[in-house]
Amino acid sequence: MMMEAIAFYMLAGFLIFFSYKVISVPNPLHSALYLVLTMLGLASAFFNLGAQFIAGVQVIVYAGAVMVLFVMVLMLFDLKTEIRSFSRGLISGALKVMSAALIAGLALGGARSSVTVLDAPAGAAVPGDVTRQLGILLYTKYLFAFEILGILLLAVAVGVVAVSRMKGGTHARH
Amino acid sequence: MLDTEALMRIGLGHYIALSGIIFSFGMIAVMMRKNVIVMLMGVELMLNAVNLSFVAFAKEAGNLNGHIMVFFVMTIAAAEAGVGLALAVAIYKKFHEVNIRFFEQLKG
Amino acid sequence: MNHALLILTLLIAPLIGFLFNGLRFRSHNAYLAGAVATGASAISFLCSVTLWTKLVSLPVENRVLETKFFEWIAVGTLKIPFGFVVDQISIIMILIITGVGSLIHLFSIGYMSHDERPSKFFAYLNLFLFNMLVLVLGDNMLMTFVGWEGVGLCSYLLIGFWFTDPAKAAAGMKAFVTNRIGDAGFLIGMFILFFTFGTLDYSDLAAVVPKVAELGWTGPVTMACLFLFLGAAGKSAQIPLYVWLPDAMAGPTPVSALIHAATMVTAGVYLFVRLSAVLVLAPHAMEVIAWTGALTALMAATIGITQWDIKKILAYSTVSQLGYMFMAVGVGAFPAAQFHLMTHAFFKALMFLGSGSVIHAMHEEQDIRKMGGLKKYLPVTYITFLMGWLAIIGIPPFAGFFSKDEILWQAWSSPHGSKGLWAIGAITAACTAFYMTRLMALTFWGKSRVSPDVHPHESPPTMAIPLIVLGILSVIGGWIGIPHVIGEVLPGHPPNIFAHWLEPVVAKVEAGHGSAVMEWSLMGFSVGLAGIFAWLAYDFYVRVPSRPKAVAAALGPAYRLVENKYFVDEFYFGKIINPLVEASKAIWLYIDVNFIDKATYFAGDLVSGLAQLVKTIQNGKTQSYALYMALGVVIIMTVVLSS
Amino acid sequence: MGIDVFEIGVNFVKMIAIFLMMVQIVPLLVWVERRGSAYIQNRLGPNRVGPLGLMQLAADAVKFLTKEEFVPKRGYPFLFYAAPVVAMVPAALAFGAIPLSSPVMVEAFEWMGQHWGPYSFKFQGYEIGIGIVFVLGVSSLAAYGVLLAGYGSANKYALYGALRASAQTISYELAMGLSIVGVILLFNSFNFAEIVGAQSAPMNFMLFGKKVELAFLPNWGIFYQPLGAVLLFSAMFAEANRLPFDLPEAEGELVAGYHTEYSGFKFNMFFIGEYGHMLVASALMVTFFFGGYTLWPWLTPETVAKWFTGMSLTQTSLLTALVLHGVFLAKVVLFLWIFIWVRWTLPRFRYDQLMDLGWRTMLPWALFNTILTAVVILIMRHPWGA
Repeated sequence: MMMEAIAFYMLAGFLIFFSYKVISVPNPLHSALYLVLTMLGLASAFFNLGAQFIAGVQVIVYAGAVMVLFVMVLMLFDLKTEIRSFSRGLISGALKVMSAALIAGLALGGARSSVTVLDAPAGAAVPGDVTRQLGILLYTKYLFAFEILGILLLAVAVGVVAVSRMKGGTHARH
Repeated sequence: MLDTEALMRIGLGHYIALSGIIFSFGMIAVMMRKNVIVMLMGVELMLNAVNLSFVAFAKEAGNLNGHIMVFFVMTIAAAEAGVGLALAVAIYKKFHEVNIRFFEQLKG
Repeated sequence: MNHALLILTLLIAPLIGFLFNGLRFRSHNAYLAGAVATGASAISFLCSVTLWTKLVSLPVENRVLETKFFEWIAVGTLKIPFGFVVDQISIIMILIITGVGSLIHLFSIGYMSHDERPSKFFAYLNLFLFNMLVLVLGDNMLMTFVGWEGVGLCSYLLIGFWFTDPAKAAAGMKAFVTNRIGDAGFLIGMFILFFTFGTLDYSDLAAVVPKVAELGWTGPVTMACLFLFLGAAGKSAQIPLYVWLPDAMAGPTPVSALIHAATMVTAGVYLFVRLSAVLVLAPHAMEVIAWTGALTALMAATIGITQWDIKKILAYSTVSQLGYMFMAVGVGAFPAAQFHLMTHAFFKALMFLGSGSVIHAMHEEQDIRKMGGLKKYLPVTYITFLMGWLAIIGIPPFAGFFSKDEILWQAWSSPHGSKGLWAIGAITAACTAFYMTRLMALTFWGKSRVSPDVHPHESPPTMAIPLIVLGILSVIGGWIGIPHVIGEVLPGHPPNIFAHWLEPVVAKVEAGHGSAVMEWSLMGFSVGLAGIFAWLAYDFYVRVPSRPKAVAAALGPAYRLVENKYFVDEFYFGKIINPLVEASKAIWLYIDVNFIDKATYFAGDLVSGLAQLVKTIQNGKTQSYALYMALGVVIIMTVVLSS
Repeated sequence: MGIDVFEIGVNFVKMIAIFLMMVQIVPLLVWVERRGSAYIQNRLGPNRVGPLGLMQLAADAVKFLTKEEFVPKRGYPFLFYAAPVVAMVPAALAFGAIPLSSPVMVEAFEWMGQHWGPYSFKFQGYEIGIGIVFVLGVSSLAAYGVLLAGYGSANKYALYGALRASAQTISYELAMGLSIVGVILLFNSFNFAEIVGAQSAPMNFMLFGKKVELAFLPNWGIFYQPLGAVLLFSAMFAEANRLPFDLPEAEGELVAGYHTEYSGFKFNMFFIGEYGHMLVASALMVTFFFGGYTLWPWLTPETVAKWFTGMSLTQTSLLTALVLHGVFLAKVVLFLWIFIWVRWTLPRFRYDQLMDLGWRTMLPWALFNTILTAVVILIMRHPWGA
């Protein structure tokens, strides 16, 4: 119990620190690297919650592929530290921070007020081999959604190629 | 008066709270940063926060529907990142900067 | 082996062949690609034969093998299993598809051996085979539609296979776009059926639909059948959507044989045979189908008389024969339609392959005016083509005679038929005899008009073997469907095996009226008519080669009308597409610009006047919008959480 | 990590030992590489320092440690320092998850007045249920080491090298992941130990729902997945940035690629990372396709345990584990030698050829392999006869 709580609070502390850093550091590349750390922290949170496969996919997809793309693009851009990282406007800025804080507060309050949920211990475990069951569920009940997702990815791939080959691009043939 | 007992028993609520905090950070990035790529990172952060709550709910409910949702969200997030970066590259090629204000005029 | 495994192997073999050849699409090795593709389709054929033996061993009233691999779509009440069914109808189709398909694959090895992208070609052929099998084996309309779209795609890819030639690429495009119109009809028909009956499963439909009775024009069943017929007209090249098929001859000749003669274009006929239980409840739709089929048959046959391109003639002949099949469907003679589908697959595939052999021998020359007297150069092709010719013009005992005659008799005698339909059918038969004989005469008989620098040569064995096999089938293929009246007088009284085979699964139409004497005399009449016209064509083109020109001149405008294909393409462009464009422009100018735009400008001014008040919110900054979203979320969450 | 102090302690020591083992193999590999390349190129190689030149390793180590530490002035010092570590850690993490031998059983015993055990220690750094996903995940992080090095050095050659390297890594990761899917389907598991266990048996498979056994061949993955093995091995070359895929370094164009600015021990850590990747690649090849630490029918946990009958369970299982570990190392060394052999034999690809190979040749074939395997397994495992 105690160990679990300590582990959780350490993880939560790291996650909050890193995600704060993502939005606060001026150099976008540093943001991206902090985001990688956040992703890895989330993967370990998934692992704690018994979702090993999702944790692995999180590392492979987010940390290993998506964020590498971000970092690569940022390197290509050669952006020096920005003079102004944040958008203008004192009032709107305050409003933005306030609304974000309100959402976080409401989430916290919602979690806190539903006492039964908060008090429930670590939750009912999913019986058996999670990965295997995940596969079975994905290819039976959610088969059609899965196929549609495949078509979405295909469309996105074509769209991205089209956008990045527009005239003047690094791959333009002329 | 802190309820130490409730704080020490890690349950769904703790994860939801954590997810809410990360989500709000992502929101701030989207609303306040000027660099489009950092805004995209904010979007990723929000999606990840939601994923965390999905997994926590799945654990609570004792079934795997939440995991499936996370799986789908991840796929779509990867696609979204691809599209977003392609647009950012296109903008960069034109203006040599990726400030969000270049996205505000919807013409070539 | 278990039937589910057989069905799976049947489907998977061409798919694996497609993947294999598709992955090495840059390879130039026609023999490896062809061997793999032919092997894949041969495996499918073996599976079909095994399935057929299994089916035969089952009791007559329960001849059905079905398998559901998994639940594909489950949304609300729409449940679509990924299921396949082999019964009396689909077994015939898969035997034709894989059998004739294997022969055509074999033929293609020789035909495509000098091509630049043989691997791609065979990949497409195998993909087509897979989709066609899905089409005919699917146990619900959506599965059929999956295959339907798949074969459409393959047809497009193969027509435009030599896409570097803009005309050929355009032909592919035309086929694709024309088929889209038909597919919209198919979809609407499917929607109507699902909306009305809540199911797309063939067996459920057959069970549910007969509970309704409707006689009007606008009932759901009639409307569904008419829309489905639009789909079938697109795929099976009927009026008004037949225009793509003659242009589709731009593809390699084996493609024309497989897709545009033997298999894909018959999908529409198959669909209605499969849905016979639904169709018989919509007599109006049947009437439309019968007359459309008959008119298509006549029109295409007359156009065929005036064409000079060997493949175009065969294409119009295909359209015409498909018209026959739809006429049979329309008069409720479903077994006859299916029977003609089968014999047509044999002899038309044979003739296309034969023409491919001729074209191959003549170094890509397709104009029959530059041929003639080829029988001494191409003996095998000539003999087999002769079989096909005899079969298509309906000379007993060749295959075409039995099936065509069955259709004509049904058109005369069925309660849905009429004398008019029969008359059109008989005239079409005469035209068919004329133009096919003309083709034979100009290509193989008479004096040689081959230019001196072309040296025709007989094709290699990979091309000759399919010709021989199909030639034999064109002779004997009809003997399984010998009509009752002929069977009675023949020794051993051979029964009409084909009709008996299909009897349990197709809808029954009340027996026709008409005596055996009548049937004999009609049969004699049509054979005689065919004979006379065949002799006439022989007389025209071999004995007195100057006569055709004189006749054409004498006929004048009528001849030109037919020669220019009744100006249908011109009509479509001049009277439908261009007016549509013009009308759109007019609408754009008068309605859109002058009326709607002005109205919207006014409304816009009004709104923008009002918007001055709230303009500051809509400032075009993405991040402000994000802020509004966030505020909205805050409000909603507050409301939800505080309640 | 364990239930009591003893177990935790042993597991901890084990983890460190396996990490050290990985690190110690690297100098040996360097020596083999230099001697091997010399052998291939018909020269002698380092042979002066110590017997067979073996002391060269120690000399190298001293050299690395005493070289000048150089940090580019305009670079990012933190990233510059972090990069070598980030390059090395994924290889070490991945290596720790691969089972190196059969587990060691420890019987219950009494020590310092307390009862301990019984225990079962896995012969690997740590066991993770979905080991394959873990290994794929951490090895996908290797790209960051290169990227950080390139960015942190503030050097255009380094940056180009880093961009090329990361593009290459992402491209080949797809083919690598897909080529493993066949094995996962075949052995029906994400777990290394289960995969190795399935391979220490005579060849057996389902043929249309009936079990067939061929007693003259081991049940190795290579017999079912030759295409997958070739694809995985090729992709591993690219992942480890080895020739013929060493475009990120390409000394003719980019001086030394992403580690242009590195010297001394930091450079050495990149070296360890690269050789660590080779080691992981070889270990994965052995585990997936060549029976892991077993060699049916002679050397399996059961047969080797029979050699030591009469000893206690602890001793038997420890000795068995050591013997089988030898088998594993022997196989791994074979693959390491192939890595070296290829490097000194094949010319390198041009960059566009490399991308073409990854996306347009290996990826489609890996997809084909996956689909084919899935279909065949579906057909073969289905109980058709029933």
